[in-house]
Amino acid sequence: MRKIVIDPITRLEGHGKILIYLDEEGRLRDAVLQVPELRGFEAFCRGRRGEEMPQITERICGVCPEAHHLASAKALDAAFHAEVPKAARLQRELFYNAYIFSDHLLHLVFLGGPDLLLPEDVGKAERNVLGVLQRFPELGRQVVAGRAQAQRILELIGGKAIHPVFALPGGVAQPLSEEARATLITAAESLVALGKTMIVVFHEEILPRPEFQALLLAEEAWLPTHYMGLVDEGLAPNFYDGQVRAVSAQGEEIFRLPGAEALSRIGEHWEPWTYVKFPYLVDFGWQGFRAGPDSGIYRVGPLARLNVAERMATPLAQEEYERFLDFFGGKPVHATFAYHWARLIEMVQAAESVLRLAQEPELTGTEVRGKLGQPGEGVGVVEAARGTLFHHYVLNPQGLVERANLIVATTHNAPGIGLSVKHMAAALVEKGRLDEALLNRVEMAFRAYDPCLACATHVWPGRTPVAVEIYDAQGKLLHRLEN
Amino acid sequence: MPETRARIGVFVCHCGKNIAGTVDVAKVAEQAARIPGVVYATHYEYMCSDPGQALLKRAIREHRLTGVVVAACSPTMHEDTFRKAAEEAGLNPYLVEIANIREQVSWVHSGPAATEKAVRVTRTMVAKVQGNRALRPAELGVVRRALVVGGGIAGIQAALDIANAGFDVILVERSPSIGGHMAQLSETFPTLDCSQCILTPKMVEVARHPRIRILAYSEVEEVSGFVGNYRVRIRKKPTFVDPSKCNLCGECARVCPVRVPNEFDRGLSTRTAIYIPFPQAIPSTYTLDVQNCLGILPLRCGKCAEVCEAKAIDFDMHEEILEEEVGAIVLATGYELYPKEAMAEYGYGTVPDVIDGLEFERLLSASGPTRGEIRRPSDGKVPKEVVFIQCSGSRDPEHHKPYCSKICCMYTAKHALLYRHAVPDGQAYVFYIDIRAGGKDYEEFVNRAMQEERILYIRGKVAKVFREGDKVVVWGVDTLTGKRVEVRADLVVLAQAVVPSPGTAELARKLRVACGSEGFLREAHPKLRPLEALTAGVFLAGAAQGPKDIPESVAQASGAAAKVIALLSAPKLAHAPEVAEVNEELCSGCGICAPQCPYGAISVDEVAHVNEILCEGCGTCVAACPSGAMTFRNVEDEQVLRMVRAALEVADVGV
Amino acid sequence: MAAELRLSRENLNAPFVRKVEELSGQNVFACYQCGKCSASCLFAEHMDLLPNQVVRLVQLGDEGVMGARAPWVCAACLACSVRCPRGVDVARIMEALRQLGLRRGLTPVELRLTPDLPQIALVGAMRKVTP
Amino acid sequence: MKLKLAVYWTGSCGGCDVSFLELGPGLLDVLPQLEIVFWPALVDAKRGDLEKLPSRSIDVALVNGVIRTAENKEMVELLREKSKQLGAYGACAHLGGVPALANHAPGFTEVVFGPGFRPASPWPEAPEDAPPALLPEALPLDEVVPVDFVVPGCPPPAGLIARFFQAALSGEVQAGQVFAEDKALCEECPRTREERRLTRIVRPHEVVPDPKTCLLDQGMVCLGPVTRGGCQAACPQAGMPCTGCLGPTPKAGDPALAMLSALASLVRAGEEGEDAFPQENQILDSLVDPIGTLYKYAYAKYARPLQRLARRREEVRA
Amino acid sequence: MSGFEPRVVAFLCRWCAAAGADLAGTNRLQYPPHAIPIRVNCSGRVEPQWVVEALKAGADGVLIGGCHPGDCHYVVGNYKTRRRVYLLRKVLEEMGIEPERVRLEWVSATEGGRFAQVMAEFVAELKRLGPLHEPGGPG
Amino acid sequence: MNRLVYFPGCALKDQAQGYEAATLAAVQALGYAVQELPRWNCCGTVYALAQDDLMRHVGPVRNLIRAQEQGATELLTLCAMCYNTLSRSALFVRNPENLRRINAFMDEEEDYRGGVRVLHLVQWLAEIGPERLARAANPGLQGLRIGAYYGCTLLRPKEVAVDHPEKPEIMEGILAALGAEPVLFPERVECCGAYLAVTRPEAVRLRVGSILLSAAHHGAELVVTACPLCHFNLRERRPLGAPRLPVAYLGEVLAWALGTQPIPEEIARTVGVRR
Repeated sequence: MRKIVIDPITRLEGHGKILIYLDEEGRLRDAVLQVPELRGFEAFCRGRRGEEMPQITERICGVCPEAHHLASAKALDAAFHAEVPKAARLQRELFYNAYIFSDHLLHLVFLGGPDLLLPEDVGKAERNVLGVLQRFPELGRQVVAGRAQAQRILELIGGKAIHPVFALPGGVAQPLSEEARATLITAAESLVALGKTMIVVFHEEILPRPEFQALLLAEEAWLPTHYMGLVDEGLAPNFYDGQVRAVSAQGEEIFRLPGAEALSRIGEHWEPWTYVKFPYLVDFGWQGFRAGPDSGIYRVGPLARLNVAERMATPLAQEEYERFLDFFGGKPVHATFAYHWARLIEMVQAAESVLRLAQEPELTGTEVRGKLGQPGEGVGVVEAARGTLFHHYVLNPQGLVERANLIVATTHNAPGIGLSVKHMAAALVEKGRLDEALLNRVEMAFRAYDPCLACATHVWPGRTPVAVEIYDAQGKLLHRLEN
Repeated sequence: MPETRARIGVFVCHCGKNIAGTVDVAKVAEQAARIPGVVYATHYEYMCSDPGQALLKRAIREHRLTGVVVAACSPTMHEDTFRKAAEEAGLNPYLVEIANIREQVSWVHSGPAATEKAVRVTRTMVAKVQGNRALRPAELGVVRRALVVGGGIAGIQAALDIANAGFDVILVERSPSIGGHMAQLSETFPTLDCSQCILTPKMVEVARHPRIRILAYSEVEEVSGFVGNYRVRIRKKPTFVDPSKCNLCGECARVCPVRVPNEFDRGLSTRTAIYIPFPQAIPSTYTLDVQNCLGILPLRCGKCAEVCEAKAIDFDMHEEILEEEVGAIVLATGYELYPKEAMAEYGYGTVPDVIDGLEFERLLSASGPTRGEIRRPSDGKVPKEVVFIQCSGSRDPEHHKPYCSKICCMYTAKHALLYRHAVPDGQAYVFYIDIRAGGKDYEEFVNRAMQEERILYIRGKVAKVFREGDKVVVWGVDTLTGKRVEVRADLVVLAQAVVPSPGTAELARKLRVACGSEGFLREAHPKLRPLEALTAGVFLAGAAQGPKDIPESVAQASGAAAKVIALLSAPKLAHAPEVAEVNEELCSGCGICAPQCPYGAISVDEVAHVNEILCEGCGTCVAACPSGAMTFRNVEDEQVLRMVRAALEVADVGV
Repeated sequence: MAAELRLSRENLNAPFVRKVEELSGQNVFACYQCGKCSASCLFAEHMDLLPNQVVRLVQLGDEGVMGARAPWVCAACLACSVRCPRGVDVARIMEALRQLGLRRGLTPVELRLTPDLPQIALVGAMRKVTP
Repeated sequence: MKLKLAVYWTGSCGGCDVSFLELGPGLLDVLPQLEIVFWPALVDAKRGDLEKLPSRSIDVALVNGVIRTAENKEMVELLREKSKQLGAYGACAHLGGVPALANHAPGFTEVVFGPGFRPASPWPEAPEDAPPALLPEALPLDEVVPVDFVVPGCPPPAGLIARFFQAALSGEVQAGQVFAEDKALCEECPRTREERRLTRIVRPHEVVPDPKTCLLDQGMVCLGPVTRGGCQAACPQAGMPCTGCLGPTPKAGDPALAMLSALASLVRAGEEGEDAFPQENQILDSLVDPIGTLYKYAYAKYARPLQRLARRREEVRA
Repeated sequence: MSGFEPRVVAFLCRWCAAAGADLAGTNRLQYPPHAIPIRVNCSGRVEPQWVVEALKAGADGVLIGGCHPGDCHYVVGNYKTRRRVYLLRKVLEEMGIEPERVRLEWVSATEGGRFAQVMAEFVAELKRLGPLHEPGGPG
Repeated sequence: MNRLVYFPGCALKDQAQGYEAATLAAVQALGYAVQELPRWNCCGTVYALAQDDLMRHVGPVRNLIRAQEQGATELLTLCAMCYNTLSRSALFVRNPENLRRINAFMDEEEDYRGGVRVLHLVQWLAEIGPERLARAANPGLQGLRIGAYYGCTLLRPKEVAVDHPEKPEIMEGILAALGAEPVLFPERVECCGAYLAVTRPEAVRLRVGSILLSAAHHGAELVVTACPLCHFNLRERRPLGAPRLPVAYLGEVLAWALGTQPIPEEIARTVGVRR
């Protein structure tokens, strides 16, 4: 047997590694994505105070703590039978859109940016944030400034930008002042401006590039799965709230349900060789690692959201969405690299939403806590930047956590990422070509998901360094490639 | 690090056979000698003897010891002895510690275990001494003047006693005259002396005393400083009458057009806006009550000034703030009666012929509104059936005050008896739960009221009092017969609970003196320090501390005065240096420490400060301090942790 | 002398006392026998024992109080309970005695039914004095 | 001479790495002065490159994350060997952090996966491909290798990161230095403190706090008094109690026990005395989950020794 | 657990418990020698950290002796101690350490007999609980 | 229009129908829509005082659940006894342990979550405020001297009292706002004998006589009550020779004052003679 290990560097920090097994004839036997780390939040959340969950679970992921913070708060709203007052809801939603903006921006420029903005032949020493900043100094300046504005919004409402503290069952910690609103509006305006800039950059610098178009249409990066995401009443994507809609690989609605009920439609499969679990739609059951209309495997995240939605919620985003659909000729779009474009569209919607919410008169309302009932069970769901995020708690009468289950965005995508990797690997093996460019494609394939193997992996910021080692059956190193 | 340079000496005492009979003292010394930092260890038959002390001194000098542990008897026995000896040899006494291997080892254990424990105990104390610092006691001078707050009988007595011992006294009284409630009373139990007759001479004595300065119509505004050195700000309200000119002719009052309820008569009569509270008032002068006067601003009336021949009335008089320094303070702010308006079931104070005990005193008093005739407020009739209700508002944790007001049993008996004297054909009823007559001649007095005056005592509480025509109906019960009773009375007298006088809580706060939950000033210790407040240099007298009758108030006042005299007589105040201390580099001023201190020794601004003189060294604040900024001299955390480790060390203890 | 009431540790700690305390949720020893409950009770004249005496007998552990009429006369008007200076809910003690009686099969009260009695009176009475 | 810097993450959430971005434009000033020899998030140096470096050739290494797996341990040992100075960056490396609460949840793989989960290789032929073994306990960095300095916080606030770079770039990082204030958070907190007493302990969701008054005075368990300043009291300013991410002040010792003592000292149910005991107990009992509340970040560093004793007790009993 | 001799640290308030211990000595009342006394001015000075440090450093149990309620030389120090110990024991229990290993006792200066008895009871209780540490360690 | 969910209870569907009709009309005239609680059951009439008598709480709590189902946070009662039993049970289940135990007794009902406030007509009237009542009072009560008789269940125990148990003034405030001259009389808070009407009618007669005497003595022309049992006793169990004072429900005088109902002939006669 031969084995290819794609291990982000030293296999300890990658928190996600890819193992490819070949038979003696060099045919692909299997390829898996392994998450070699476990922190076990579900276990030690037990016995903790319910209201602490937004602050504890956000430590699952420092890249998207905002998502955990609010998924958790929403689960608590439900567990305490609380109605969130308008002012608190607006605070949360505004905060949340600012987060989506900031996170997507981060990926587009700092993470995916080097792949998208730099020529393919650029040296690996330059293929990073610094490279992008050097080539596009003005864009870099705008992005740094824009992100600072978004962080300012997060800090103003959340208390802290990374690991915010403001959400509580039934509402938020305290009311916002009118002075705060003024700051928010100014910041929001600059987010919208940056969104527009990014659209221009995308259409002028990225999309016209043939190699990018080839990627978008590459067969091995075309994965027909089901999709899941939150939509509002008008079937536009909503990051903070709404119903969970699942759409099949053929584009038909599988279900549209409130979070708690949707959760019951998701099963979890585990394998002993990884610390991440594999969710699937129970309507189809776990059919193993394969895509297609009969499989239970589905994907979440920007592309999935655009596939489950029928329109965007804001005008600029809608314009770009239409261009996107034109390009692919309709839905569902299965191109894994379309995640990048989808991310751009969402980022614009988020910016526009922040501005709209900042102008809502009730944002500064002083009633920020709903009445709490007896604690019980609750499910909270939001769309994290990387996809649907479920928090599910059972609280005891004292309001302590009895049970917690979390399905994080990248977990939903774990089977999909595994498959993308497998397809890429198959292509790699078939072509028998083990050069650096091809290797980078493997990497780009899973980077498109912006995988924050949240509870486990960390691939931010920038590229995930990959080494490929090919051994023979005796374990002798045959070939080693690094990007 | 002190311990690296430490040169500790260990002295193990045999105490004859007391220790050596059980503990292998040689072994203890031998083990001690092995402890790093111990440069000298020995054992001796009687360390406390002269030769023993000489041995200690010699060793300190010869071995240049920086710390000493004497393993001997309880520190309560000879800690002082050895510390003094060390001091004579030039070693700071606070570098000497005792390891108690007698009371807590040799006398209570036996066999090798005793020696092992002795070794551990000694080792533990060596660990402590290694962390000790040289300390010096703090010293401070004393301002030889006292402040007495409250001019009732307790305050008067305390002021006189202190002044007679040769110290200056400032006596502050809130109302225009001293005398307090005692001046309002008719006769006093159990002797039936005329209250004013025994009080007036004392008031005059105060007025004439060269060492007493009376500040009437004044209140304590602010107190700062600490024992021996208090600074007091006193607000003196203007009386608009110059006492040195006023000759008490009374013309001013005669022309004054204003009539307001007379406080001294508890509203049963009226007074003018310029008035003298009662004829014997001290200071002996009229006071113009600016709240009710028509004429001060704008000048509309001014009739009194016109008729005053002595030109004593001065409308330009202003409030004064006096600043005084005193060494000690006596609080004698007295009591008030619980308002009858709080007694829902007894008519909420709305029935005019339901009155309280002090009102009845005024009715009984020869100088009162009725000249001593008993006439009820509503219509001036002489009441023929009078009901006295004891425990009105007292002993009622559910609705009113949980405690016994202590004086009501006696004054009710007195009231009933005096009523019978005044209205021989009247009937008095007393509703009671228990009779508490524990005082000299008290029981006899109550018996006299029952037996000779045929006052009917009914054991049972009254449920409800209400007005029915010109009668006051009382629903009660006689629990002894098991029958409900109804009395249609002419007058009802409520023995209202005794409560602290208004303003007591505020004054207590200014002085950082604790109040109990019922608002009475709290003594430092209920049994052993009943005369002192927890704040050093503040003493308590009279009913401000709890319900008290006259003899008890006077006794406590004299006791407090004696404490003050002792304090003011000391040449210097010395204070043990083993107290709490703030590391200002670490203190964030969170203020958690301050309320821990029962002595008010901690103040907090940017950081906390410990007043070394006030701190008694309990260390509660240190344990409460979350950041570790508060420390305790010679009981630092690091020291204790080293002691703990020394106590538990597994290493062979050699037995 | 043959005493009417023999006091002993056993009596004072009798299950009866504990049962009354449990059922009523009251500590009968909080009562200091001031009689305010009795003074408040407008039905005391129809009772054989005053309310405070009922409490006293419970304090003494005298199970004979079970034979008393007083608890059955009590109208549960709660005047005693709101006025008690010690916060003892005397009405609950009365209820406890009624309950104990009813559970032992005592029904010492005769219902005097007349046609004009409204439902509210009937249900109220039956809930208090019938099992 | 540029500063040779290494940054490495172990069991962490990634927030620490993101936190460098909070420097904003300041980051662009700092970056040119650095020679990043190893920083998986930023540059492509690999373990192999690191192994090839001479001993003590890295000027400063920063580690964030809790030490959770055997791999984590190997890796920080390697870094220690290659670095002149090694610092714990963030609460996880400093104190164990939130993920170290797992020490208080024995058998947690069962909770996550259900019974019967044992890590294994996807192909029996390659047993080495099993996920790395978990250490029996999640550990703070200084339990594994000597630590020279600490940049605390969850994640470290921008001001403290800036302060660290200032010191590092001028070569002035002191041994044992903690890049935060020695004084507690209360120093920076704008809330006002009245007479301190706790007549009740409330949880943040139970009350809407008064915007001006100290949260502790309002009954919330705010760890401000025991926690280092340096964040400008961000959480209390946002109406939420401090949960202690910057770690204890220099002399506080075990911050949970220090705060426990302070809280218990402040509890009052009316007059001090025996009568108040039941009510006091009730107030104290309303401090639910004291472990999670007081040891949120510091469990691994302070509570673990006792926990270990307890676990051994359980084994003995079993 | 035969042969197990528990190690104990006793923090004794100087005015009550330590004086009570002295009285036990004066009256020659024998009690088990396992506890090493550490005298403090007030039980209110005892910090929960000391107790935990003692347990970590090898103690099988810790005793805190203070004045009876109402008798504290410093008026209220013992009440603070009581509350601290109450909470501390809760925390210990949550960690799986028997809270009985930390005992708070009120012993007055006149209660020599009571002091001896408390010591005997506590040592017996600790013997029943068994050692907190493995033989030999830590120390 | 503001909605009120209202619990009638047995008496209002029986001997106190007049009270219900008058009150509902008047409340509507004040601008509130009244909705009768669907599927209500008996309140229990008298509150169970025994600690172990959990079953007696099930009925009242079930009514609270019905209110909860309606999304109501307040439940209005007219009968003082219903008010007493319901609000005391509501208080009882404020203790989470009690709540858990009572919820365990329910079968098809959803769990009670707490949070329904039981309030009595007098509280409601006091809360909408005297100004509003005074504005709506046409023709008003024209100085009628009314003694408000509270009885027990509105005032005791103090945890559910609508006002101070010894010196209530809430009804007087309402009556004054409606244009009456309230008369305070000592026995207005003392028990009428309640259900002793069934077991000891003679005790009730003595009490009723005493109460009416007390009211008359202090100058009342009319006694007003909010309790159907008091109303029954005061009217139907008078001893011979008792003052001939008319007795009416609070809701009735409210209706007279607002003009939604005329003063009944007999009462008009009695009080009108002297006017």
